Amino acid sequence: MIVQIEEKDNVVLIQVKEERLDAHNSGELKNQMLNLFEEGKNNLVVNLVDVRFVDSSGLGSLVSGFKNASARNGSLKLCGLQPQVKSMFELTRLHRVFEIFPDSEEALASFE
Amino acid sequence: MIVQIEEKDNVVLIQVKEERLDAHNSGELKNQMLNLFEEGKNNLVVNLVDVRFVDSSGLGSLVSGFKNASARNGSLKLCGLQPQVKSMFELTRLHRVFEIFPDSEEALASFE
Amino acid sequence: MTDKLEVDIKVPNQTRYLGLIGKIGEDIARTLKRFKGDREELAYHINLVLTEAISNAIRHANDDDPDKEIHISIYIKDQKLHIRVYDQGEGFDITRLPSPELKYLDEHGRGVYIIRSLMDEVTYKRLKDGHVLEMIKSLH
Amino acid sequence: MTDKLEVDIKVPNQTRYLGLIGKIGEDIARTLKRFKGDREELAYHINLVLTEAISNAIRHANDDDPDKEIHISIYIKDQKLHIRVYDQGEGFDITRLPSPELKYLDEHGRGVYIIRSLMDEVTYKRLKDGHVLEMIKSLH
Ligand SMILES: Nc1ncnc2c1ncn2[C@@H]1O[C@H](COP(=O)(O)OP(=O)(O)O)[C@@H](O)[C@H]1O
Ligand SMILES: Nc1ncnc2c1ncn2[C@@H]1O[C@H](COP(=O)(O)OP(=O)(O)O)[C@@H](O)[C@H]1O
Repeated sequence: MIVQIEEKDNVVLIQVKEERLDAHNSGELKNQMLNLFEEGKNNLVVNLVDVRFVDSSGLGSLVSGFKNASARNGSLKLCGLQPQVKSMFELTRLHRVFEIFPDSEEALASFE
Repeated sequence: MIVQIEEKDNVVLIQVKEERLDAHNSGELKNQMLNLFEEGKNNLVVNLVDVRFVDSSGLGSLVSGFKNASARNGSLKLCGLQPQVKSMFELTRLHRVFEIFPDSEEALASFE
Repeated sequence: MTDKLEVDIKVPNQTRYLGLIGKIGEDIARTLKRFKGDREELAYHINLVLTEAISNAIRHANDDDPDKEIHISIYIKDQKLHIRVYDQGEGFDITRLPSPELKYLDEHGRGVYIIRSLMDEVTYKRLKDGHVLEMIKSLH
Repeated sequence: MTDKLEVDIKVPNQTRYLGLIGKIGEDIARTLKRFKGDREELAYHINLVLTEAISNAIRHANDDDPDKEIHISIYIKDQKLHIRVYDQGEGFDITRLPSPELKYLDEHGRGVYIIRSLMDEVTYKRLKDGHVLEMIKSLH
């Protein structure tokens, strides 16, 4: 899994550079996030702008990050959802769980 | 097969609006050209800019048009070849037969 | 002109082929002349249900054993798209899964729900040496 | 990690499925981990030889009869990509085709030449009820 990690103030921006986030690579995303939590970084933005396809285990890895961030008084927010990816959040009602922003600027600004 | 046909002075520009020019649709291109020849239109430019894939029968339809145009003292020229399509002309040595131009402007200008 | 087509795929019991098989499913969906709805949406859904069903077979039935094999069959019959995913496992009761709304912060448990939401008929049946999940989509 | 994969396709004896099968061939070529060369070029070549071989089977062997069937098998074995196209025809002598250079303004006669140029091994064999064209590409 290719991810690009950037820190802005106290927020970590994770851009998933894969066309698919699925049972083949979602475990790696989950681990990347666990590493960040261990380093005390609890405010995350996951940018999915390059992701064209997400399955239930991709959603599961984001739910895992969301729960861990919340448990540490941080938060995990999403941005850059393509229409088909967005429809997956709606189908599973997860759009009610996550804060979802159009792009990373707006997601980062929401932490200020 | 979707083609877009335009007349400029005494030259007919045929733009093939298909991703593939193959055994499934090359017969139609050949017939389109035969119709033009019957109308006395013997100077043709075939623009392949939208074509990503061509097989031997696609090449065959262009050879057919080339021979018919030449037999009528006209000519058939090509333009807009994508790299993979161009490599097909090289593999079959047909790049020595056809006059090939980068774009339709240059192909049309060559008739002046 | 009715569509007719049969594609059979065998791959090792490994998730690295999920993308390829999903893409083949998308290609097939995009080719269907008969389908009246949004063809790009259908392509996404076929990719997705293949991915969900195969991941389940790899993990839950074939215990992530990379030496086992996954068998997928995709075909069109009577204007319906049939997708079958064969596993070599002990099986499960597909009618007795909890609804995912009740546990919406679980990491798991959305796969079969997604398959059921997107396909018209879903059955899971015992075979001689394993099980088959059949998912059917009407094309008219 | 070696690639392992088997895809079997059956379609009616009609050219309208050429694009789909070519695309499946491209998808498979793009997935091959082992191949060291230009993967996009390989994808194009696999698409092309599939198209040429299937068109020949449809026209020359199965006489354009839309009720006949075409069978294609694509698999990886010993680091080689094997493509087989089965026809139900009388066959032909693949070793006795004229070289296409000699007749370069013919409309026809470039298909087998293209297949031979792009693949490492090409054979055409008699079977019980038809023939099979096998085309092999080494992946290392
Ligand atoms: N092919 C299968 N063989 C055995 N059990 C299965 C199979 N598919 C699904 N299951 C069972 O059904 C449960 C729900 O599956 P699913 O909704 O896909 O969610 P998840 O795979 O995330 O747990 C699985 O946890 C597993 O117990
Ligand atoms: N599957 C086949 N069955 C019978 N004859 C074939 C088959 N494939 C090729 N041929 C013969 O070989 C010839 C050359 O084929 P090819 O090089 O593909 O050119 P084309 O198909 O344009 O004629 C064909 O004209 C045909 O006579």
